[in-house]
Amino acid sequence: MSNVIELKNVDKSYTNSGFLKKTTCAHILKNISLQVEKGTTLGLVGESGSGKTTTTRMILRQEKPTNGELFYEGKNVEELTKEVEEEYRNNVQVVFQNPYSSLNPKMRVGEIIAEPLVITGKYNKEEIKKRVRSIMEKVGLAQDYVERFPSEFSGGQRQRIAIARALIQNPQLVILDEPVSALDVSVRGQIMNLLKRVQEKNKTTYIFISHDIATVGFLSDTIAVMYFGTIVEYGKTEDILENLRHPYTEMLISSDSVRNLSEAEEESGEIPSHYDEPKGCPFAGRCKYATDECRNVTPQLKDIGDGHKVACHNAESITLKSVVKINRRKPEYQI
Amino acid sequence: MRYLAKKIIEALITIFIVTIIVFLAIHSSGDPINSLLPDSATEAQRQELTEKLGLDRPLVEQYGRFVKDALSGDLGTSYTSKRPVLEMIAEKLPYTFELALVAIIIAFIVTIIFGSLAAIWKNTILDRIILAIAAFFKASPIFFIAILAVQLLGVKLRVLPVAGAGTPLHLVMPAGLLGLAIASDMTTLLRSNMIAVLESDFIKFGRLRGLPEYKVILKHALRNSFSSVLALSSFIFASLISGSIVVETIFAWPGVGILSYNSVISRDFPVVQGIVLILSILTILLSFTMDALLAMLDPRIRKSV
Amino acid sequence: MNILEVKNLVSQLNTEDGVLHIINDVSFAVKEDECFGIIGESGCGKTMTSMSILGYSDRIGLKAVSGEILFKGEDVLKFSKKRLREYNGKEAAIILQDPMQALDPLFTIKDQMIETIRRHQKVSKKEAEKIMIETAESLSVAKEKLNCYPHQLSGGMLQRIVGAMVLSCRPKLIIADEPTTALDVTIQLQYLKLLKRLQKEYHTALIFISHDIKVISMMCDRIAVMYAGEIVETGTRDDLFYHPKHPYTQALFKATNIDGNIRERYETIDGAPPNLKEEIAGCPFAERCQYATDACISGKPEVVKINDEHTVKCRRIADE
Amino acid sequence: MKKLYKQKQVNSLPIVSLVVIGIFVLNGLFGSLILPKDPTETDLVNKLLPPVFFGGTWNYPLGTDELGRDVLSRIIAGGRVSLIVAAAAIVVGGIVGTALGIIAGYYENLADTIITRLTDASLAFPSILLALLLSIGIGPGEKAAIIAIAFAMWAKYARTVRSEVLIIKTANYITQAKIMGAGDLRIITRHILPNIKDMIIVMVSLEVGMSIISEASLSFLGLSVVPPTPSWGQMIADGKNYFQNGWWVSVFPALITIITVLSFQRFGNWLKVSKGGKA
Repeated sequence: MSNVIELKNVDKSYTNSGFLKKTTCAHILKNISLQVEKGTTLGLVGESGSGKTTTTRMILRQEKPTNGELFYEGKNVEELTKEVEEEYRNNVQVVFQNPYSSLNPKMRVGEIIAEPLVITGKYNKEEIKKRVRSIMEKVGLAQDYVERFPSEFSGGQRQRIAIARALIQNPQLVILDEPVSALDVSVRGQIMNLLKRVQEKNKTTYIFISHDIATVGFLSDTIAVMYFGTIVEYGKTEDILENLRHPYTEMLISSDSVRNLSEAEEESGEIPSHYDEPKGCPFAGRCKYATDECRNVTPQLKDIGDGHKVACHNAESITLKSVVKINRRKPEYQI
Repeated sequence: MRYLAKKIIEALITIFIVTIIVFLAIHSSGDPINSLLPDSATEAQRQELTEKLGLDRPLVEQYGRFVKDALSGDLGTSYTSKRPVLEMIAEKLPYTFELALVAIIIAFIVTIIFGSLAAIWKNTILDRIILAIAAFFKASPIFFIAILAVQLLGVKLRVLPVAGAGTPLHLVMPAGLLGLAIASDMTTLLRSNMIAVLESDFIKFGRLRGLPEYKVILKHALRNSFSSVLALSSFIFASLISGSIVVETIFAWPGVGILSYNSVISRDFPVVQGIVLILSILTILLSFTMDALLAMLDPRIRKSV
Repeated sequence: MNILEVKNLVSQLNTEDGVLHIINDVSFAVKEDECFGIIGESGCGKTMTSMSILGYSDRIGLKAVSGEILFKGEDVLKFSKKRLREYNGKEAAIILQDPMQALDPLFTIKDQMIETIRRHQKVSKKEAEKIMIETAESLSVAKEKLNCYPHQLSGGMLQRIVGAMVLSCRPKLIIADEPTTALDVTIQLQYLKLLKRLQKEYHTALIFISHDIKVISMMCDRIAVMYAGEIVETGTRDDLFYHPKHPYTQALFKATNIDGNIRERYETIDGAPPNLKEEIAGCPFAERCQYATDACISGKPEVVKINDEHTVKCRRIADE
Repeated sequence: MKKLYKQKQVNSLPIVSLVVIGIFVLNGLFGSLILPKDPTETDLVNKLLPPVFFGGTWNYPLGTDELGRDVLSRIIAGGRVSLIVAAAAIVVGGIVGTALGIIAGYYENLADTIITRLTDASLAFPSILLALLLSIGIGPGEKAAIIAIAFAMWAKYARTVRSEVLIIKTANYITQAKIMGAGDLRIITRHILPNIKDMIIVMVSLEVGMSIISEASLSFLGLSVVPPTPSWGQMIADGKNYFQNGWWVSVFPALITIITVLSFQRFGNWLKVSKGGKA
């Protein structure tokens, strides 16, 4: 049971030293601990300001944690040797949300997909051509697209090109940062099925990030729900979706599933600002089960049964309603 | 407020760099002495002048002295007229200032009117005419237009005085021409900015709220597009200063420009050095005021830095 | 009584690379204080239809070839410029998708709201301020927020302010063009409930446009499904929710995984929407439809009435 | 106000401008070979002869100036200095300016602040002012003019390129390249340069016009080419006091300057429209 990636008590805060006004310090990530097993998918669910993007930038080594460590296959990322560093770079790829800005408009599709191989410099021209053709075929792109420019493709096809680029080196871990949020509903399914098929075939590990819990549930084996820079609930997908324990997870799920509006609350509040952080639990302001304890003491993530962790004082006492069922066996949708 | 403080510091650093450029440019020929004295000067005269001007001491020390003097207002004395440089410049500066100010006002008025007209009636004949005129003004050297204007208005029609200062009439041609020259750049800039602004969502929402067209254009579209023109104004003010030197020479406008022209001919290098210093500082101050104006217009900038 | 009737509207958009057939024979009606939904994927012409209803089509180069848009009996397409200015904001208004872009960044919220109120109601500044604060309160927008600039507020708050701005002039018809797409999911629900309550309270008709079937099913009493510039099915929410007839509507429900349950595989609709350069002879969904026959491809299907509210434009249903 | 829909602007190749640019370049390079007369040889006898269609002779098609020198050959010779200045402006301004702009925009650290301050300083320093100084320092002449113009030019390129790079840097495909381990050099050459190439070409064509005008202004003030060798600006300046009975001395060089600059600008705008579309 080897973890491809592991984060231990990672914090991240930005301090902008005020020239005239006082220095302000924004704690974007607070005590994040996460791990992803080989061949599985970790779902990261959260809205704007939850810190999910910063976490991915950290795993992609674009940001340094303020404290806490990041491990790649058990080894601390800071002490990696040169070769392992190289291996890390080839083994961790990313697919971004916006299909229109993740492809260089002035490069041909063939060059874009081949770029990871070209950068390593270990492959000759023939080898690259062959691998590009095979990966394009695997993601459902016609061969004659190689010479075309990205501007000639629809959102869905562009995302396939980005996926082909990410998979061409058969990486161990692919981070999917909201890959389908910008796509139309009909195209969204095609990309999700493609990602699932790829994982089943070459055991690629995914970190799937989205604000939409249903799409995350489709691919993920374990889910971490993030709110305001902390993990509020973590567990297997079944635990999170079917017997959820944190009020924010309930709010996320209920916001997404269809029911008449009468049950929704008009006053479910807003995400606090990083510059005047509320005391105690960040969600207290919006939580209908909030008690005084919630408003003063910040709840820590504690295990409430075989890996299902929650950061909420009265996790056991409140009963939360789940509206989602998981029937992976039943593929057909009956109207 | 922080934004302005940051801008002040930036302006100071820029002025500091300008003093270095000025100093190096003057000393670029290694030995300014022979450019100051006629070739026939004897070795003794040459020696004496070198000591007096302290040109034999190491460059850095000369620069030190130059800055110290400049700060204390002593820009050296003019060779030809033996008067302190600062005094000569101070005498002439108000004229140049007046010329530049009127030119800017004219430029702003022309730009706002024609820039918006061209943007509103995009791709129509009116738009093409305005663009053609602007392109013509941009393409033709300012002094040629000045010569034409002098012939036409001054000599043939005798409508406007051709040289010197005094009555406001004297100001019309030089400031007008200078204003038009700057306006040509700014008009095309404002037009493209405004076209983009007119296609933005808040203009669409403004119109769909039923706001009258004149309010949508004058209040919302113009203010947004004008603030982006201000942001690029530093290019424009450089052309303002160089333009004013040319215009002053043609119209014999008793400003700093014509002084610099004459002192180049008479090889009076402290005066030139002083004028260049003051003019570039003037340019920096001008673009600084534009930044300040921009900060007033656009709240996002005020708070951001 | 119907406040709005769109009759056989056909419009074309002139762009750099030719003429696009954006709206092909669209007809629907909206009752007094009803919430009417228009669902469709990107490029199906739903936003263009809303622009035509608001008389803004001229500005974006959209020309109505035939058909009419009757707002309380008056054809909007024939409105004079003066009449349009009365109509916009006073009788029909719009809430745009991205609140961050919808307000002028250089002016305070208060400034822009007073501007709108005084445009349509001849009231003093004091009077206008009272209306502003009162409407803002009904959308739970705190008074001190009104003095801020748009860039200082969150998306959710801005969208409520836009709502208040629109409602302050008591329009008869509001078009909400994907108002919650740019908001966070948890804020989205709040805004929808607020909009629904106010729609009833202010007795305005609401046309809700979205690509997300879940959002539309929550909000709207009657829904029209749009595809490639044509309305393929209209009906009450329950008609469409429980027994959708048109193959595209069914595929859309399946693809959206409407009950949120996690399945083995996503249902997808193969192929892509047609490009709108040429006129489409038959049914636009023909190439992607599993039941398509030659008849579907050659001739336009005519509208079939299932019950007085539920109509479908599909040949297969017609033959049943 | 009936808004005309964006019909397809007829975007044909501006042949006239290309022809003019061609003549300008060829004349600058080989003009001196085909000079009808020696531009500096004075001939006081037929001083201020009008151009051929205004009573002049074919011997001096564009007439002569106040010293009897042939206007046509002086224009041809004058073209040389304008071409040199234009070329220098492109080479120095374009290449140096763009390089510094990219470094400032891409690295956004100390290098950026230094370069930005330098750009601000040199922007506050119109070419005329520098030429004034240089004329004292190294004396007036071509060298002083070229340095002055190039010095002002590089700042314009640097600032525009820097702001463009700052925008492109935020695009995902740059972050994607970094994640894939691409070195800074590769990112700049493969990702940033191709995306600002079009903008630079357009800017070069517009700035060439500007540099020709600046040179003309400098030579008008006597800060550029030393008198015997002809330059357009100098000719216009000389002609100004004989305008009454020798208008052609100023008008023809001015017309040539304007036509050349206009055709560069027209070519630049055409590039902008046709190139801009493809991105």
